[in-house]
Amino acid sequence: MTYILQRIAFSLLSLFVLVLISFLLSHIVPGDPAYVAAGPNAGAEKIAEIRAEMGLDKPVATQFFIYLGDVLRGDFGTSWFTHQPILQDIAQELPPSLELVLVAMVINLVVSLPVGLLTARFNGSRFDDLVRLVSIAGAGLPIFWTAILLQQKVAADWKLFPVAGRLSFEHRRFEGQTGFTLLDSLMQGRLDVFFDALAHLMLPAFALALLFTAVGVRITRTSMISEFKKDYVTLARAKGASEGRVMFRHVFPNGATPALTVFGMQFGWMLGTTVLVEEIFGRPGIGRYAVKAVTQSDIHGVVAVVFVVGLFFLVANLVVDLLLYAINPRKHLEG
Amino acid sequence: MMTAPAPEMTTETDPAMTPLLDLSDVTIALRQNDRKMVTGVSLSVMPREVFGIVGESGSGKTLFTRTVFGLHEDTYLAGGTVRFNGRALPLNGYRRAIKKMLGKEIGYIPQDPYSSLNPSMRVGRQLTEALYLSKGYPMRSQKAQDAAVALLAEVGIPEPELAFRQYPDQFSGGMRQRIVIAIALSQDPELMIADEPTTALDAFTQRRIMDLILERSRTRGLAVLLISHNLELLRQSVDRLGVLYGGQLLNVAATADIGAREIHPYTQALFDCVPGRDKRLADIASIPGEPVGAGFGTTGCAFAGRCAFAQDICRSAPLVTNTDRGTGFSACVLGKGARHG
Amino acid sequence: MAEQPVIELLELTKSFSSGAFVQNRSFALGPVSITVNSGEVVGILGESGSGKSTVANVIMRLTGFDEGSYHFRGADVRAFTKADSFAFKSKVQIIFQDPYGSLNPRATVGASIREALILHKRHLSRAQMDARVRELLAEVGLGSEDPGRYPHEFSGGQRQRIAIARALAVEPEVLVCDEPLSSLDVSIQAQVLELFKSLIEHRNLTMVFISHDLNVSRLLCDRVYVMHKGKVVEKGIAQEVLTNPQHDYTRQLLEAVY
Amino acid sequence: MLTTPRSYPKSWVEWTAIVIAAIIVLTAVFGGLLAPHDPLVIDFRAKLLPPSGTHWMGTDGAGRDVLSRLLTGAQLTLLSTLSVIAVVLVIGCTIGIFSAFVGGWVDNLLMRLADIWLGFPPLILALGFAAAMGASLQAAIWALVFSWWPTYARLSRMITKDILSAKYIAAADTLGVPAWRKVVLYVLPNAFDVLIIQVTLDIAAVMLAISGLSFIGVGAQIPTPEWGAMIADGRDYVRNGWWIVIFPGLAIFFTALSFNIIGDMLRRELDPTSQRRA
Repeated sequence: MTYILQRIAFSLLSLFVLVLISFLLSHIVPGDPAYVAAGPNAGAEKIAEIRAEMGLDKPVATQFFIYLGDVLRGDFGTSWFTHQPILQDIAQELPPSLELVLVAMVINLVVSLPVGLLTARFNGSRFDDLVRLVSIAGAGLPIFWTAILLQQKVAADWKLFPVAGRLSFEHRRFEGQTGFTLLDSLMQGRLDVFFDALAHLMLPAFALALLFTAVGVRITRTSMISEFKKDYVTLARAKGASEGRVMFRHVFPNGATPALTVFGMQFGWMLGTTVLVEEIFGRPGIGRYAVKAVTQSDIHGVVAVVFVVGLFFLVANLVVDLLLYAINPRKHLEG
Repeated sequence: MMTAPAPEMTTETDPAMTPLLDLSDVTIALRQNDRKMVTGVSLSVMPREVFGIVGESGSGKTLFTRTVFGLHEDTYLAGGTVRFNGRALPLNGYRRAIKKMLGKEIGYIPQDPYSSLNPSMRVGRQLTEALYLSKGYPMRSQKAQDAAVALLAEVGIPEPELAFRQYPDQFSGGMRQRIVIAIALSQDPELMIADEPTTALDAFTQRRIMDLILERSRTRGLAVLLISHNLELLRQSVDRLGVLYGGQLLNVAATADIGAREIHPYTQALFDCVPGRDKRLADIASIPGEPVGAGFGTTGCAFAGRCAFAQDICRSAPLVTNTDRGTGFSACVLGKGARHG
Repeated sequence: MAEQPVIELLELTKSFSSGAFVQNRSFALGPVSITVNSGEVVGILGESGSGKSTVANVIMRLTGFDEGSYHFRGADVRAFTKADSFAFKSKVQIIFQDPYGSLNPRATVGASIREALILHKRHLSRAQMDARVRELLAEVGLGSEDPGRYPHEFSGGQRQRIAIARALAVEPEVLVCDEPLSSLDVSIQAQVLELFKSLIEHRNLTMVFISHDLNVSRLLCDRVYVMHKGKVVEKGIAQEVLTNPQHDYTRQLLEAVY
Repeated sequence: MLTTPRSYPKSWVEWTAIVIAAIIVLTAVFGGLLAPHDPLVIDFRAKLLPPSGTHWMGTDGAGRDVLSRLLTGAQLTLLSTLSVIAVVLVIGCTIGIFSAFVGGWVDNLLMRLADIWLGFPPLILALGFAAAMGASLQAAIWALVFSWWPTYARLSRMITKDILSAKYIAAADTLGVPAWRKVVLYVLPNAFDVLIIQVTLDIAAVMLAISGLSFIGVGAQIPTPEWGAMIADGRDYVRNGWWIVIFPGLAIFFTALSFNIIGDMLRRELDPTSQRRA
């Protein structure tokens, strides 16, 4: 119980730091924050209005508390290029991004966990060397470059997947309640839309997953190797357990736990990395929104994305940690 | 403390009996570069015998044990014969053959009770798994559960029903080692290997766990192979003692002979180092120099460089071969400590 | 005895804040009273968790204590000035259990020993220091080539000798040995035991010997304190306490050990 | 427990990586001098030329020689990467070592802060920072410093704590070794191996981040021959000028790959405690 409370307290503290960082980014910028916040084409009136709104004439501490209040109410200001409340923009852009990240995460887990386990078991073998080289190579690929190449080769030339967008032209009017196309299409029984959406997701998800999978394999491998060295594996073998039983019943549950913490963190990092992928594949999402906001010099839009990604990061970690605690409460008491 | 009515200690087993475990001229090498780590070891463990193996760190005792019982991945049996109950195991595919016997004829107790139980698996399940693997009891069956609880009671775990449902980290080191012993016993082995079973424990627990191992094996009629670096512990616990040095088996001595008659110079020197109960400071005689590690490919006797009796012949002549079955032997070329001569 | 004890712990206690911040796995201590007279070898015996290592740390002033007092040669250590504290460090030295962790792996053996001289024997010239380093290494049985080598080039027993040489470099009055033999093999243990024997004979050392090994303590110590759960349960002449113990705990321990 | 440097035979992969890394470093030093053409001169008559004898890697949409831009860009890319790492190394280690030495609530607070900071995706944090500073390569560099310092603070604090809990530090304490001497003679030499491994691996990571930031437009601006910016620039021509995108991408990839392999190799050779602390 104390662990849960401590963990939640830590998340709240993190949230506070997150607000602080957002505040620093939007208020302590070089030059006149109001001028930056107003966007390039704003007149003097508009700037004055924003200055008052941001409370820039007041002391920094007061400004911070005004900002804190705004953020807690979900008020990130209005985007000067979409002319909508930024919160509303984000709410629209978030589901496609989350969808992308979830698919990428599935790819990551499906590859990392078994490959990590197997390379740990055959540590030092040819197979292990090969996987290590491939994962190092994967970690060296610039995501945006891979994305462009995949788009040009696999989609445009080989026509295996759609080149861009979220849905094909004929499904452009498809709408659902949740905004998650995969989910909505299933709920409405529209399998054609589901597979269309999935096809559009494959390449961007793959491009996004590559780097994270390369890291995921290595993390899993390291974690599993340290488990294989423990005496309980020797005891299990001495009991006459087959290698399969040793691997899946004994090593895997223990080795997956620390790896899962890393995967929890990767969730947030992936969401942040959508900025490199979504725009290339012409997918809506907070990544593309952030890039657009940057090019349009909409600082509040950018900061809002930073905040939301950070928030998801915190929540994902909290969920993973609490989940691990629920599975095995005792493990946390020692560390 | 557990003190069962002990049957009479047998220091000398009947040489006509078939040894339970019989190694002759066993050589162990590293998979990576074929370097020979342990050379020409011959020894036999008789049924119901408690056999000890002693060696300083680097002597190769852990490597030797783990390889012979198929628990070491980086080494292999490069030569010699291993017989279990008179049946020879093939040298090719040795590891596969011996692994089939693990959990059936052979039980194993690892060194560190803090890591030898799976932390995320309930104690009961680790026992029923062992029962399933050796006897085919379905893991969730009442039969397996009852047997597991009975075993926990047998090794002296208070409230065995409760322990059955708990996780390993809810137990102290001594209790965990009892659970490990219960797991090994559950499979009704004929030979139990205990690899430094009490090194991680304090003096009281050490004594209790050793008593438990000896008492249970005596009652159940098991042979025990006890690996340790603690000479006094071995002297008080085992019938015969094999002494490893630099990857060579230099001596097999009946513990009753220690201090009573001449034994191999290295074994004698080791016992002279131990600050035993009735010794004075002046009685302690150290061995000069540093121990030779296993795998350095020494010709002749590995101990020659530190031995007080060493002559030129010791550095070149091959060691005396062990041909005994259940008695003793000294590998000394000079005949020191040889039983007949 | 009229002579003033070198170390005198009186009704000393130390408690540890629970949980997360305990670093050395130490345990609550005391109240304990321990005296060490000049030229004596005093053993402090006990199982792990008995508090014997905490006593070592208190004596070394590596940790503080709560109640009671600690006098070194009659002076209250709590009243030490900075200069007193620094001088104290040249009078009391320690040898740890683990010979692998007690030497800086990135410094040559010579540099490790010279460190003591640089801090406490400032009047020596560099050449004199080098000569002293070689003398010290020779005293513990190491060669003249060895100052330039790194710790990993030595075996466990040799490292323990190096640690002893470093401790002796400041010419301490008291040498505290915290389980100096426990992680060594028997044959090496006997070698280091002989080294201790000769140090006790040739130098007028006062020694505090902390150990769980009753047999070694009986051989080496003049007097012993037996500790259990942070308290001293029995004390007396080593030979008597460890052959004919009066306290139940000591008796049981003596029966249990091999 | 102890660092015993051992020399392992290097595989051909590792030798290749070392050679490539050496070539890249040399290119970064002499890149501009080696360039056959001016990397910035626009020549619309020579635009989108495929690789040939005169333009080994072709020309881009404004007729600039891709090879020359790549060679000149090497310096820019590597220099900005190294400046990020140098600054983070100094700032991070100062905070980390300080934190470990002081201990107590200061240590707790600093490390909690680093933990939280470390968690945030560096790319998005840098994006926010760069957007606030105004897009430029310099802004991207500072942005990465801003988001990368906790890695080193955390790492150096962890190593320092490890070292401080070692018995040789206790032995130093019983001799009265002053704190500055402990840092210089005990902590830094023993931390060196782990830090150099991290630095090598981070060269790849930081370089990827810088080029990523440049790609989305908050780093180096387009005519600048920074590798990420070059890819961004080439995107519009990717259907009829693949070489503009391919070559800078390969340059990034091989640099990152070779430094990662070297880092991996160093880890194997220098860090015997890969599994430090359970």
